Amino acid sequence: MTTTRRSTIALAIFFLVLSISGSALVWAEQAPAPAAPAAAAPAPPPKIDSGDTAWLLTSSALVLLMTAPGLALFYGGMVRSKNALGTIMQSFIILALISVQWVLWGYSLAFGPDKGGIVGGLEWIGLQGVGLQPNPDYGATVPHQAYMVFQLMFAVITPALITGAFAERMKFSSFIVFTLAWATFIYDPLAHWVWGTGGWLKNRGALDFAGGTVVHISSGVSALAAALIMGKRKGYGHEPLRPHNLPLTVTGAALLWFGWFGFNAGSAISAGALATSAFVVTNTATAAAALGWMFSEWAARGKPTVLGAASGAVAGLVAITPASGYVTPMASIVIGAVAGFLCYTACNVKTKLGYDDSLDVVGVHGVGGTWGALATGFFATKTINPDGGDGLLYGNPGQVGIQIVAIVASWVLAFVGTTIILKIIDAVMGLRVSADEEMAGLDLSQHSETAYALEGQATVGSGGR
Amino acid sequence: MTTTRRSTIALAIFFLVLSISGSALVWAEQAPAPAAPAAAAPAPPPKIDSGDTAWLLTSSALVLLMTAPGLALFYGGMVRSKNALGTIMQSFIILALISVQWVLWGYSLAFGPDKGGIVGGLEWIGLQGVGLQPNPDYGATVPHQAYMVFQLMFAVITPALITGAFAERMKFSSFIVFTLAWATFIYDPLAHWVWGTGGWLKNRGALDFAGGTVVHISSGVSALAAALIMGKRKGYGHEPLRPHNLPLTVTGAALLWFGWFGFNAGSAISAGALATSAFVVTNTATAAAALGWMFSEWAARGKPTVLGAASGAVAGLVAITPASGYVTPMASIVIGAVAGFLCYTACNVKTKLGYDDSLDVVGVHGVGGTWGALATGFFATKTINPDGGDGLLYGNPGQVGIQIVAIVASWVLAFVGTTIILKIIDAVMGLRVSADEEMAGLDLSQHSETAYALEGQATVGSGGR
Amino acid sequence: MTTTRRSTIALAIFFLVLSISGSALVWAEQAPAPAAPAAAAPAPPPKIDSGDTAWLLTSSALVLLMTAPGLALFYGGMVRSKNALGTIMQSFIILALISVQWVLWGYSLAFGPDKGGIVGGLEWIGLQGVGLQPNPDYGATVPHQAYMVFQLMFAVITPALITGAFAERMKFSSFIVFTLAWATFIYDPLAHWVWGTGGWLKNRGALDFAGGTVVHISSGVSALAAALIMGKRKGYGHEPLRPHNLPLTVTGAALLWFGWFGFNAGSAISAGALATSAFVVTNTATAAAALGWMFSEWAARGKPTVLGAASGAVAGLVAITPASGYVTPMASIVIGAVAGFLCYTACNVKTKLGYDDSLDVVGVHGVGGTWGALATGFFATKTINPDGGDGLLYGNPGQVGIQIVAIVASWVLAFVGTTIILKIIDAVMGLRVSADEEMAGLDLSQHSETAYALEGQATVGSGGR
Amino acid sequence: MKKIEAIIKPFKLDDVKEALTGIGVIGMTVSEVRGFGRQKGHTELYRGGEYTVDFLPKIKVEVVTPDNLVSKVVEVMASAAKTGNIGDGKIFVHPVESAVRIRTGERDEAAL
Amino acid sequence: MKKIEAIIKPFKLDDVKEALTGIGVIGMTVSEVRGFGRQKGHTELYRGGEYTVDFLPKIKVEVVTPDNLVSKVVEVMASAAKTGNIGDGKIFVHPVESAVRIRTGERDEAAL
Amino acid sequence: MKKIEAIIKPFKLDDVKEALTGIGVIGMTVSEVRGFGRQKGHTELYRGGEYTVDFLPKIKVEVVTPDNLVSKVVEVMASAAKTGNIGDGKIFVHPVESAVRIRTGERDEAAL
Ligand SMILES: Nc1ncnc2c1ncn2[C@@H]1O[C@H](COP(=O)(O)OP(=O)(O)O)[C@@H](O)[C@H]1O
Ligand SMILES: Nc1ncnc2c1ncn2[C@@H]1O[C@H](COP(=O)(O)OP(=O)(O)O)[C@@H](O)[C@H]1O
Ligand SMILES: Nc1ncnc2c1ncn2[C@@H]1O[C@H](COP(=O)(O)OP(=O)(O)O)[C@@H](O)[C@H]1O
Repeated sequence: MTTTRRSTIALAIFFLVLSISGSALVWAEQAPAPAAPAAAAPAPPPKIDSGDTAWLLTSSALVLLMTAPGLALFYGGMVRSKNALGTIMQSFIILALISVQWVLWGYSLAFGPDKGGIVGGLEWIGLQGVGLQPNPDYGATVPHQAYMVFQLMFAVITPALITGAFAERMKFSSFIVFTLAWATFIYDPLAHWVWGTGGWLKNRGALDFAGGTVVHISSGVSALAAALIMGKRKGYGHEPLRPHNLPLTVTGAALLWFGWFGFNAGSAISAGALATSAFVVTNTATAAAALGWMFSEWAARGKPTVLGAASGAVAGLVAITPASGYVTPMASIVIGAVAGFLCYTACNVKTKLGYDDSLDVVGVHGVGGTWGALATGFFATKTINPDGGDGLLYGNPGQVGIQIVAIVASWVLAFVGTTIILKIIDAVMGLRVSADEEMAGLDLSQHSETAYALEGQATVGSGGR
Repeated sequence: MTTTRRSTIALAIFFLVLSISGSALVWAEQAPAPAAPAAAAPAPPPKIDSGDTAWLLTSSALVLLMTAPGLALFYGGMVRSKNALGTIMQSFIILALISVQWVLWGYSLAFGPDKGGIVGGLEWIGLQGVGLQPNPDYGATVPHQAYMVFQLMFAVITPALITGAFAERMKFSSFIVFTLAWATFIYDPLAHWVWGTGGWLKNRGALDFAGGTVVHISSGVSALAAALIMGKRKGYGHEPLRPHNLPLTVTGAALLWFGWFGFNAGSAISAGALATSAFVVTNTATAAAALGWMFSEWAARGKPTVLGAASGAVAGLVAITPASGYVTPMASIVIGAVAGFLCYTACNVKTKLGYDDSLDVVGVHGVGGTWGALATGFFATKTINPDGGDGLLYGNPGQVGIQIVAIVASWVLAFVGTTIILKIIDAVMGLRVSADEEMAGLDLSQHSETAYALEGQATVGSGGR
Repeated sequence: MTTTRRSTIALAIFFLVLSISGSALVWAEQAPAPAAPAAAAPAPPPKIDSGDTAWLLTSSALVLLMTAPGLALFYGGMVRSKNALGTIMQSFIILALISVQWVLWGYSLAFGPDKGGIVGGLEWIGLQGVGLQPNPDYGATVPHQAYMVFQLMFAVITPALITGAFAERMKFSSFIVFTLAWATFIYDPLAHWVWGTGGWLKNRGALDFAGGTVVHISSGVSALAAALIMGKRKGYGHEPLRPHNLPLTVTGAALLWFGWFGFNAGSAISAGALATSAFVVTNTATAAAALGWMFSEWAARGKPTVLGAASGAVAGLVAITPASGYVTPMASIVIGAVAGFLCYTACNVKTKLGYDDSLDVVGVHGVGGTWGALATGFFATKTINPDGGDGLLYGNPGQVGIQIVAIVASWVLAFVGTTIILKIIDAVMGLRVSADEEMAGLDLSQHSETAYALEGQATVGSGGR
Repeated sequence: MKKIEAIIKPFKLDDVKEALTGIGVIGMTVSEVRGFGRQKGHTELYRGGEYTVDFLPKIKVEVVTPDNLVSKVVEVMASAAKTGNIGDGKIFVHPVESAVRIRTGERDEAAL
Repeated sequence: MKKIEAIIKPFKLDDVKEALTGIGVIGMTVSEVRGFGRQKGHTELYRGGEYTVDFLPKIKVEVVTPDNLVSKVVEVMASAAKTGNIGDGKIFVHPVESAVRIRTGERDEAAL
Repeated sequence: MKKIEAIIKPFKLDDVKEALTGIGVIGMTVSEVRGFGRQKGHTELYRGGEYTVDFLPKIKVEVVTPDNLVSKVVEVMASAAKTGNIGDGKIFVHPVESAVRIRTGERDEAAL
């Protein structure tokens, strides 16, 4: 069969990459053994702090939880039951794919030695030179690999966010290729621009504490490109394409809230005042945004929905992300409440514009991330973080300009890059499942599974092993 | 429409409060900018410890998880499917509401400068003066805001616990008003009595490590008042009002167990011997209580139920809470096993008394919390916590007396206060949904949503966007 | 009724044990009060580190989460809906049972003063002498009880893993007896052999960082014995015994991944370079294994399944466990990818061999654990962990031999021990539910409950309280 | 023999069952169905979207009875299921030609 | 009166409902069923196992109508439910002897 | 044509399906129902409460066949579904007036 053949080739390539890079590097690493004993006898200056490391590892685990099961459930509950597993799978397998991509080449591209402010070099491929001693550029009190694995989790969740835009209709094989290409050509460079030592946006002073541009604008804008290119789901506009299991969705939203403490407060790369401040404003903005969305909807349509409250919370988490290390709790209420209202409005506008961004990645991450990046330019204050900057409201209007540059740059890279990647994949192997497969659902057509067999198994199957 | 109009007003009020307090305070905070640089150059005495801070932030996140998704699922699985979302929503939106209430005025009322032992002053409103340096009264090695946000999570879960008493029949708008009033007039003062510097129960030496009185008695007793005032659900006593999704309930119980380590061991406000001891006794008591309930039910009815084991675990968590910083592991087995048996019995007695405390908040939190507060008076020992006290079994019968004072005071405040609040709301806007709405379920009537569309979506909907 | 009578006896025994040991020990502990004040005034040498303690407590909580809800959902979703609760209950109640068993006698048997390399003595029964100061043998910077409770979580999950082998057919009462016996006679001694000070395998230099032999080989091989002795489920081979709720299963797998960071990185018993390294290789191996399984299945059967990817992740977690403190990230890719392929193959081979290991405990834990223990002998390197050892690829072929000794010893103890225990229980009280009970499902027959009442409650019940 | 098929509101099932057992009916089969009729449905909200759900949950009760009991059963069902509000449902009577009790092989009225 | 019972593909329900209301049918009852027929099922994979699922999801639509409308209803249903592919389903016509509207007690055609 | 409707124990569906295909039946429709009858239900426990559940899960199998096959089908179903224990279920035979295959428009016996 075609599928089998193509997948076998995929497999072959995969294991080839693995064995080459893997075995080669095991030995490459073994070679500089003289360097490694340094791990046992650390040079005096950068000293690992157990509290900071504990918090960074905890945070890394929390961010992993955001993708799976957090996002997997948040999205999985919102699709129709015939696509439940396929949707969950996209988040889950991105976790696997990017975890390998990142240690092999992703981290090097994003954080490796700077090449012209645009991208990291390949010197750190296979984590060569990324050891267990602190790298003061990225965290003076934690092992370099701890920083690496924390950043890995960000690289994982970002493409996972995009999957909401093309839910219920993308071919699994094309999706895998897209994910690897997107991570390599869009995420890794953008992370370098903003966070990498020498990155051009970092050098300009753009403030993005935990990923407003790198994570949310990039995913939200890529989602827009994807929704436009992929086209609408069958039945869009006349069939009710409604969520099949909202308790899963709310569970996912709550896990996102929980995990986001790692995302934002973990971005302090230490466990002290800054992490605490980020923790507090994250919680406050999220709460205000949940209320903002809920009350907006209540006023506009007469009912406060549960999905609305959950979506509002996510919108607040998104918006506070870039600001979380720079603003006061009171500012975070404003950032959150506005985010709730704005993103609610954006989701309504979408319905009028007519593109099918199935799970509202544009309305939540694109709009919320842009608002957050901008709001950072308004509300940032050095009283919270002396290493940050002051915003418009603290007498520095220039920061808004810098933020706008960062926003525009991210929009352009994400939109153009995603469009190119998807067009190429479409030409080579196609993006969408066939009409019949879409009707049957991703679970059956892509994975030969069904999500639920809740009652009377006897009616649904037959035949043995 | 009435709903729309009323909600618009609600919204207006909400944003008014936000904008006034919000904007006002952003500037208020900006003003004492000279004070803030202190954050950058801390005074020598109180030094932030990264390990303690890491643990406190982790614990705060864990306690958030207890409310959502923990309690949301625990309760959400126990109601009928037509009320699943409405029930989950109550926990979720309390998290949003109280997160804002607490930073605006709640923390100040509870922990602000003491006014006569009864309540905290308004000096800390909008977190003015609650900064990133330690406040030695509440935690000498962690940022003051870290303590604040940890306590926030307690303020969130307490009213969420009450929702089990009036499940499946309360109007959502009335519920929101109730939550805000209850938090402000009952929770905040009670927290001050027991934990606030200068609180009268604290001054008397009442021992409540993590919230036996403040959290569990207050919620359990308020639940009793609420169940009596709200009346029974339609169909109570002849229709089977049985749980619709017990796997969710067990998941919720397990998440409560997990998160409760933050609740109890986090209450040490440091990561050392005391936190470890609290962690160990929490786990042991919970286990013993799960067994205690299960074996009691097995003996009494011939079958050990899964819901029974899960409920027993929660009963054990409740009972060990006040004692968790003061008792030995062996004592915790006794506290837990007795809790399992007592709370099982209480749930059976309820059926005979005939009030409809739908999800047994009285039987679990009221009875369990009271037992725990009392047991603390028996089993506390200074060998575990020199800052605590000795109980009856360690030669200090007086402690039991003090505990009884605290128990009675909490019972009275919670019962009388809740009754007054509910009566007023009932008079002003009504408490219960209409009979038709109750029949249709909260999901549809309050939120215009349904929880599940697990199969054949086509049969359940029609019409487009 | 027989059930009631038997259970009452069980209850009696349980409370007897509790009251004797419990009360006795409360006083026993009270007696050496002079020793306890030491807690307040610690001797200078071993100093508690707050960061290490924070990480160990966090890790303990994470490992608890692995069992419930992690494993409970992973397994619970894979059975038919009529057994969902019964399956979830097995994990949940093991958590309760072993939590009590461990503090009463389990920890003492496993880690207490060595008796001939075979087992720990009873000196630490009821945690006597296991205090809040560090025990340098097991962790020089954390309270001894923190180490104890971390190890408790391992003792909990190991028997829970076995339950997958006899899913859908074991009597609940017999299951409880089995669990207690298995923990006492197999787990506790084996943990002593490998990790206890003086244990004979530890003395020989067997490397098992976080439980390849103690946890995975022991559970996987016991599962094999159990599957053989219990026999096949009714309908095996002609009815479709397929998973009833795969979203639960994937959620469980993701929670396992999340919690496993505590399992492996927590096993460093400190928050620094070693924990970081363990964290990184755990994540990498898991990802590679998920891909390994998925691509193997895709190539072999033409479709990549979601259950396959989730199973692969678990296989990777299993395989990296023993190696996690000793190997490089590149080695972990190889270990993981091979584990995914091997365990996938093992699950297919099972179908041919014909025993009914219902949820593939042998194929995943037995095979994966054995591979991991072996791989440790290949890939271990002192550059990662100077306290570990070098493996074959680092010039020390002897390590492979030592690993094989440990593997064989674990296989023999687990297989022989489990067989004996099950045969005795079968003779005394029977192992399997009756044919009618199996048909009705464990939920109804063992617990008088049903998992779901998702729609039209009216149709499924009647009668009141 | 006839099959009497009633489409009723779900919360009325218990009353109907009791009314039927009250007149000696000892067997029935019920299932969950969705009804479309004069009773209007409800609206659901989902972010930007609004759906009208016009299929409402109903219960179908099927009872096969000897001819002589038909009118009694219909009457009893109708009164037990009645709330007087729109959407109470319908009762239909169908002919049945024969019946078998699987366990014993008994036929027709003896099979009921 | 007759009961017209159609077994259709699930995604065709909306079309069928609209076609029926288009010709003035104002009531119907639908339920989820599984069909076995010429249309072949699919395979599911589960670790070591492979299952053939040959019962496919279908929707049953039941409409009771006066005799004179039967052929119209059948025709309209058949054309609305048709895709031309295997598995489109069947329409069966059954006799109905009487009908009652529970709310009012109206009988037979007045009850529809 | 007749419609043969069997209410059976769920785990017997496979046997019944195989028996039917064995005698050349190539189509059938099944659904999940709940049955109330002589077979007694079970008790469920829920904290302070105890419920009796007396509707038990059953499967309804519907097969429309030409008249000449009816007795064969009934016989085969009855023997395949039999365990000999209470609750095995019933088989009812109903008249069917016409049938249509939606895909082709074929009528009556040709439609089956
Ligand atoms: N012609 C019909 N054929 C089959 N079922 C019908 C028909 N008309 C109504 N029903 C069923 O009866 C239910 C109640 O009908 P409806 O018109 O809403 O109210 P009422 O019973 O008060 O007239 C519908 O939901 C539907 O299930
Ligand atoms: N003899 C029958 N009795 C009852 N239902 C049938 C019968 N034959 C087919 N069906 C139903 O009709 C559906 C479609 O039939 P199938 O043979 O697959 O295709 P087609 O309708 O194109 O002939 C089946 O899934 C089944 O539900
Ligand atoms: N009069 C009836 N009308 C419709 N269905 C019936 C009737 N009597 C029994 N049934 C169905 O048949 C099933 C089995 O009947 P029951 O009396 O329990 O046992 P048995 O089939 O052995 O007589 C019931 O669960 C119910 O679904």
